[in-house]
Amino acid sequence: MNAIPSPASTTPPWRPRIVAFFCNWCTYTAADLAGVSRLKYASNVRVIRLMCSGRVDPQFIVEALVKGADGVLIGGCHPGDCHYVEGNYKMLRRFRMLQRLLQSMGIEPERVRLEWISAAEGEKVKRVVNDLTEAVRKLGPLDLPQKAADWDKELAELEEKIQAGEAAPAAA
Amino acid sequence: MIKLAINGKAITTEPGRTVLEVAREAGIDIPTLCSHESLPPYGSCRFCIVEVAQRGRTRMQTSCTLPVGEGMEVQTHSARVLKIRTILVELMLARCPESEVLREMAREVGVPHCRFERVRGEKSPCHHCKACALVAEMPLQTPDGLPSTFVSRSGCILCGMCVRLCDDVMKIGALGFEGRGMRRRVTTPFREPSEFCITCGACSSVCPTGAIELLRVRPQAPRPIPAEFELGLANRKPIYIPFPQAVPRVPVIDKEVCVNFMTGGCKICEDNCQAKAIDHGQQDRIQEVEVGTVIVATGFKTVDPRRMAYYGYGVYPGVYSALEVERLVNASGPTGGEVRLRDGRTPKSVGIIHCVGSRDKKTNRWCSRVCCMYSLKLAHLLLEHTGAEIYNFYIDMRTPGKGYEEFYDKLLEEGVQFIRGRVGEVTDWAMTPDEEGKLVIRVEDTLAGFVRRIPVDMVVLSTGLEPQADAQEVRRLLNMSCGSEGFFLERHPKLAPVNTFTDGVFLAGACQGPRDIPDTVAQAGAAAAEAMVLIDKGFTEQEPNTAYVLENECSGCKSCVPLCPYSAITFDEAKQKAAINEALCKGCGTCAASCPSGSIGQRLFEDQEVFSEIDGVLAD
Amino acid sequence: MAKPKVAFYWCASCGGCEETVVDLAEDLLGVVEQVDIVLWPVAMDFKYQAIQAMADQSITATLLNGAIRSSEQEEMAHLLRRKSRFLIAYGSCAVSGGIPGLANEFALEQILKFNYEQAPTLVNESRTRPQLKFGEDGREVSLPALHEVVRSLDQVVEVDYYVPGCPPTPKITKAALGALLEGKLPPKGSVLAPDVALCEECPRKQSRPVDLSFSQFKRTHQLLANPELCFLAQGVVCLGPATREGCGSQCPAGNMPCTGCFGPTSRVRDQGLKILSALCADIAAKEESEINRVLEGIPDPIGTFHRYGLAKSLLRRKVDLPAARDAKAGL
Amino acid sequence: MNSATQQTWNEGAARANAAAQNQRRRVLIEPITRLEGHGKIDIFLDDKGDVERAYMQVPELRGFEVFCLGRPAEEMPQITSRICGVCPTAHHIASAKALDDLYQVQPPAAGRKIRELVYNTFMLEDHALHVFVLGGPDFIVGPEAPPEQRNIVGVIQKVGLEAGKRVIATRRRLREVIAYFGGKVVHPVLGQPGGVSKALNPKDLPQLQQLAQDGLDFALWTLAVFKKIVLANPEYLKFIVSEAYTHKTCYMGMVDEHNKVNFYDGKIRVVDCNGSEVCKFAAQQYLDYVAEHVEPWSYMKFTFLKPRGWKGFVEGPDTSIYSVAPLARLNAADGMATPKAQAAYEEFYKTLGGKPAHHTLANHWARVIEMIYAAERMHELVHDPEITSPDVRRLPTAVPKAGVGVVEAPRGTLFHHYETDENGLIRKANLIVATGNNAARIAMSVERAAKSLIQGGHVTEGLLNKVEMAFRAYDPCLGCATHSLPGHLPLRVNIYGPQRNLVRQLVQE
Repeated sequence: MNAIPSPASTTPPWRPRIVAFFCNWCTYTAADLAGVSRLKYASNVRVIRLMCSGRVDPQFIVEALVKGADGVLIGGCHPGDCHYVEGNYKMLRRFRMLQRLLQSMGIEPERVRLEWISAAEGEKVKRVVNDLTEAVRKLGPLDLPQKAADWDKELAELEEKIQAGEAAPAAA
Repeated sequence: MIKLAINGKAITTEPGRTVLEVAREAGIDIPTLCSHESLPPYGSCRFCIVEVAQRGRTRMQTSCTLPVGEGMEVQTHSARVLKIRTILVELMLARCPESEVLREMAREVGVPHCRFERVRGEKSPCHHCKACALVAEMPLQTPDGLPSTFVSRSGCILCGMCVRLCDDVMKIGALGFEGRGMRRRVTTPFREPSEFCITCGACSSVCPTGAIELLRVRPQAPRPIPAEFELGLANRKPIYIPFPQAVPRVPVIDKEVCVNFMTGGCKICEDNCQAKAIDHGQQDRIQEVEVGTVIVATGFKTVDPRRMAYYGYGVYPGVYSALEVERLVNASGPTGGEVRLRDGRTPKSVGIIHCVGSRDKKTNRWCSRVCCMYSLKLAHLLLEHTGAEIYNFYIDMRTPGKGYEEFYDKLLEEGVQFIRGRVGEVTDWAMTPDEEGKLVIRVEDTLAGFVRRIPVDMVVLSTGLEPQADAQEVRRLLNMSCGSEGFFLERHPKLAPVNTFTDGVFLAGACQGPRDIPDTVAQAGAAAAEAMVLIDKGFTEQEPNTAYVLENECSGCKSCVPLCPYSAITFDEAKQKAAINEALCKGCGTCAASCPSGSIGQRLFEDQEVFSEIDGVLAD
Repeated sequence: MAKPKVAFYWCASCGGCEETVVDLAEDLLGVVEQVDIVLWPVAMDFKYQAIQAMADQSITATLLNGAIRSSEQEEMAHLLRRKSRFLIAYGSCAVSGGIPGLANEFALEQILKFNYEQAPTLVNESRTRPQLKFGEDGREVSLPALHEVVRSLDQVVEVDYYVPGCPPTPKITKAALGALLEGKLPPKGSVLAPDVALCEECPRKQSRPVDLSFSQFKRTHQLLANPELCFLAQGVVCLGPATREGCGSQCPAGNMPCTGCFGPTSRVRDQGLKILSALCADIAAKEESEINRVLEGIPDPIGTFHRYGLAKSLLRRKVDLPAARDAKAGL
Repeated sequence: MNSATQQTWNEGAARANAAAQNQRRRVLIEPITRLEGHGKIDIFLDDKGDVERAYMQVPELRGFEVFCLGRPAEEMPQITSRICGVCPTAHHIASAKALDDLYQVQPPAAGRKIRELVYNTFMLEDHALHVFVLGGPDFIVGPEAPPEQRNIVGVIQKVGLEAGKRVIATRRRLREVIAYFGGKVVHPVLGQPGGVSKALNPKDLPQLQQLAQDGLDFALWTLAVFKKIVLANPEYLKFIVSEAYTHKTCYMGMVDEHNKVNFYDGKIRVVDCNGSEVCKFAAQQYLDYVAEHVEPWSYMKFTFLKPRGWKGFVEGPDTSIYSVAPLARLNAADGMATPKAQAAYEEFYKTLGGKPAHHTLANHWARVIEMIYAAERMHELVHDPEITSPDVRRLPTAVPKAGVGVVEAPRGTLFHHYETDENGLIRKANLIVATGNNAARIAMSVERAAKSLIQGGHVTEGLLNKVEMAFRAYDPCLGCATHSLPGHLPLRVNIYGPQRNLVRQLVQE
């Protein structure tokens, strides 16, 4: 149902917005590497550095979506390589459950991705970011702020009435 | 103490020793064929017989079995002794007329020829002793098909040393005696090739007359042990010193091949070690050492040239890896610095192929940095040692070090040939007569602009550097990162080149990336200095981004406790709240993300801060 | 001087909150003596105009329970907001949408469709549906329209204080009223309940091992719960760690786990996501397949983690549902 | 509660209600306060000013059946109890029974008995509330009495302060029992497939036995009061049996194997207006007998007997409309399972001239009789040696598919019907709440009252109370969501003239 961009985003043409939470020790460094290696990847991603993927609170992911992100990427160290022993596993477990929850809340699981990217894999950062951007582009905008606004339209009517100061018993 | 005299020479010694030992110590030579330091005295050859006078009585006795006694007067070369030895020699010679050892002895004791030689000629007067008949039965040479240790009359003097060594010392027992009297012989059970024999060679090495042909005891060639350090260009013994400059310079025992570890026997080396330093009982031990800092200098390994089949390594004996050549030209190497090919020839022309397993998409993409220079060095040495025609096949010459370029010029002057181009293949397929019996290097000379075939006797592959095979385990062990090529990753290429992502762990040398000795030494110094700083300070700096518990808000649900990989979170029974030990906390923030009541914060990464970041990045 | 005026009001609620107010018993009387109840529809009738005629802010405090689901409720919320100095969201529904908020996982149309077309007991060939305006030879009767979205009170009007719980206990109700009357009020927007999770006061707290990790989650009907042992230690999902205390851990007393009706602490934005984070991170498994197997034990994440707070959760509502039904279409 | 506090309670109560009355006097209209549970009546007059049509509207709709989808079945007792905060126990237990059926597991004796104990406790407590605080005052104080006295205060004045104390204290103690087993009294948590979550600690038993005794005394006393005040008064009796409050419909109620009234378990029995059995079925068969009809002017659906089909709002021998709640239960049964209740039962019909009784207002009396039964049943249960057994639950093993649970809620038969997948996740849920069963008859009662009371366009204040009585006798809990606590069911009446213009709007007082 997201295929058509919501009316709000007619001009300028919609570009997917992706918030990325990267582990300081691997993916963040890899993103750096991608940079110094002059690897081009989609500019849609906005990176937030955390010390470990284990620090990624599901609240962060959902908040990002609610605040207008069309997709979220979490980058952690490969299994067994976590700088903090097992933070990445902890994230993995949360992530699996979160995906179930998001799905039942109508958010396509493709929008939120957890990837293992080591400090050396600047190439992979590029690939993953581009993939995700493409996937999100296909899904179309999520644009939850707009949705929330639409939901609350049903309140607007009364608001106006109250502004007009003629609030009267609705029924009869 | 016991006093005695040998040949009039007064000697004082402790009791329990044999006259033979004492005499030898005193520098008096008593001939013998059957004594061995690893074997108890046996007195089978009787050569060591001496004349002993004690308490007015004299008697003849074998000195190897005779314990010293108070007031003994020993004559080792008295007329009587010599007479008996002469007869002994004659008799043995009669049995083994061709034994070099015996003939030598015969000369010594002044026996021109053996009186019993005539036994085989029919002329001599017969004493009807029948001995001749029995002796005649014995074949002079070993008949084929029988085990060699069915020793011919000509070889074995029945001293039995081989049997005793194999049995008592080696604890194998592949040999034994057969028959009695004149028919007595050394052989394997049932005269069959022995299954127990491990071809250790002890028997043949100990045989005084060299009568034992090992291969006949068991028809299986003894397995040579290639010397690792010599890259198989030479062999070594089960007990050996790894390499000349080894520190500490002590021998090691190769458990895989040492007889003692197979049969529990031998230990001949222990017997020979004056210092009694050898202990076969030693066990491998894992020692745990607590340290504050670790310097990782696990080095590199060279590319296995077999990966590049087209260079024919392992196929053509004439193809060597640079390291092998390094040994060949080395004075302490297998050939003592003499450059000889595997077939013994001295090469008249040598081709050195650069960038083998470097700068190559098919193998490793990186430049190994050291190959150019060591190739030049080898070229120089080979020229020096052999005066051969030397060709270098290079892609680019990389001589950035101090004095390196000058060295390169020097070689050009010395007349070493440099051909720019990656070698296509090495083959022994000759197209012209002058290529016959040579290795042909096919290469496109990119300067001349055409493909050349260059016949050489010797090909040297300048193999590149790559990470150790177990680099990944080491990395995990020390919680480091690796670059894509597998070399350990420094924290920052410019600002923290010897640091890793783990505090207190530093890098030195080629484990971090290809580098030559000067660079490595310099880097090692840097790493050591970094380590010293830490050691001197005596403490590590705390990560600023540690987590903390809001004590009043914590409900003590214990959710966080099992999540901490460093056990930094404990449950304070008294307060019934969680508590974080900031010294142990490494600041991953997993607990903060998981505290169900939001009562754990992480400095620098507070929820609020992250939420604001989210707002920020989505602002536009 | 005149007694402070207090109003009780209810929107989309079950009446349990009102029961609780009544269960105050003596305490209620204490209140009655000190205040002047100007509005309590369950207890006494009143005039809409009477309220409307009052000067703004003239009601000291209004305790409003129930979620906001129709224009009338919305309107009353606005009116009372205007007339009250303190508007207090009373009970889970007003605080965070409560159980009715679970409807935010479904479209209103689906609810109507089921009720008037699909219910197994239904006999309705003509597919008749209630009409907002129904006329029968000139006689016209009307029904109020329903909102698509179930809302917590503060999603409609500004709320000064919150009293959580489904229902709130007489104890915290009394405390809240007390605070109001004595004017000992915490900062605006506070929840009038302890800001610590339930575990603190839970009698089973001691029995949870410190090294607990989950190899499976059991559903309540799959085990005979040990009445002494921490539910999490028994592998049963309990929202206690993520839920405010103040209820006196009644459910554990009834040998059932906490389901989170007191809502999150002030430091948590989304109670459900937080407990999810805590529980799942502590799963023992490392293999994906194994992890998934363990997660099977929680087949209904929303109903489990957001039972009382879906309307107020970060996502509020299933995002791919229609924003609003076309009013003209009626029902 | 000591007498001193009771003292303050009563004084306070008096003040509270006085305050309420002051409010009332100023009341003109009431806005729709509760979407769920608000009653609204639109009356249309013809040219003669007589009632042409009266619409009894319930502008409420619950989404429970839908938002239960996908939830684990074992959570249903707790989720569905949120349908009503006044009778959560009814929904809770009905749901638990549906789970027994779903998982094909029968509770062990103790589990079953604890459920029944809790349930009867609840019935007693809830009925008491209605008799003394909600519907009862109409009679105890009197239909003609001024409204401001028709409430608990009026009751106390009439029956005495002690009585008032007793009502409050007893109700309070009974609620504590529910809390003991259910953790919470509002939205309890004890119900589980195959039993209950918590056993009865033997050391608490004496307390319960005492309470059961007091409860029984209380119930009997209530009957005495009712007799003394209501039945002794021929005016009232005449009023009760008056035509305005009589409907000949079918009656539904749950009965045990001897066709005696049972709240917790048994078969559903329906009798027609002549008292002959129309059908008797197990919960699982309810789909064959119960159907719902939709009217475009109300959110509430009107249930009727499926075999007979919907015939409109008509009465008589072959009507498909049936009613539930106390009167219906008594009509549908052959008697009460306990002696004292049985005695009261017999007297009931003797006085009203035989079975079945069609007088809506007789519900109040029937309610008192049920209180006695509930109390007696409690008494039996707390003296049952099995009740303290720790074995209160049996773990389900069967693969769940579908389950139906039925109980007799205070306000009538309550159906919970779930279908799940093999993991026990709800695929379909259908709930028929007590008042839904009564909806049709309530609508009829209201119209009847309106028609018989409004003539020539002459509308009096008294009208409203009369209408309301027709209404309140059912103790309606519309959609079982709202239930007027010490007050009245909010009700507004709009009266439209022939020109369809709103000529009068009244609010019940």
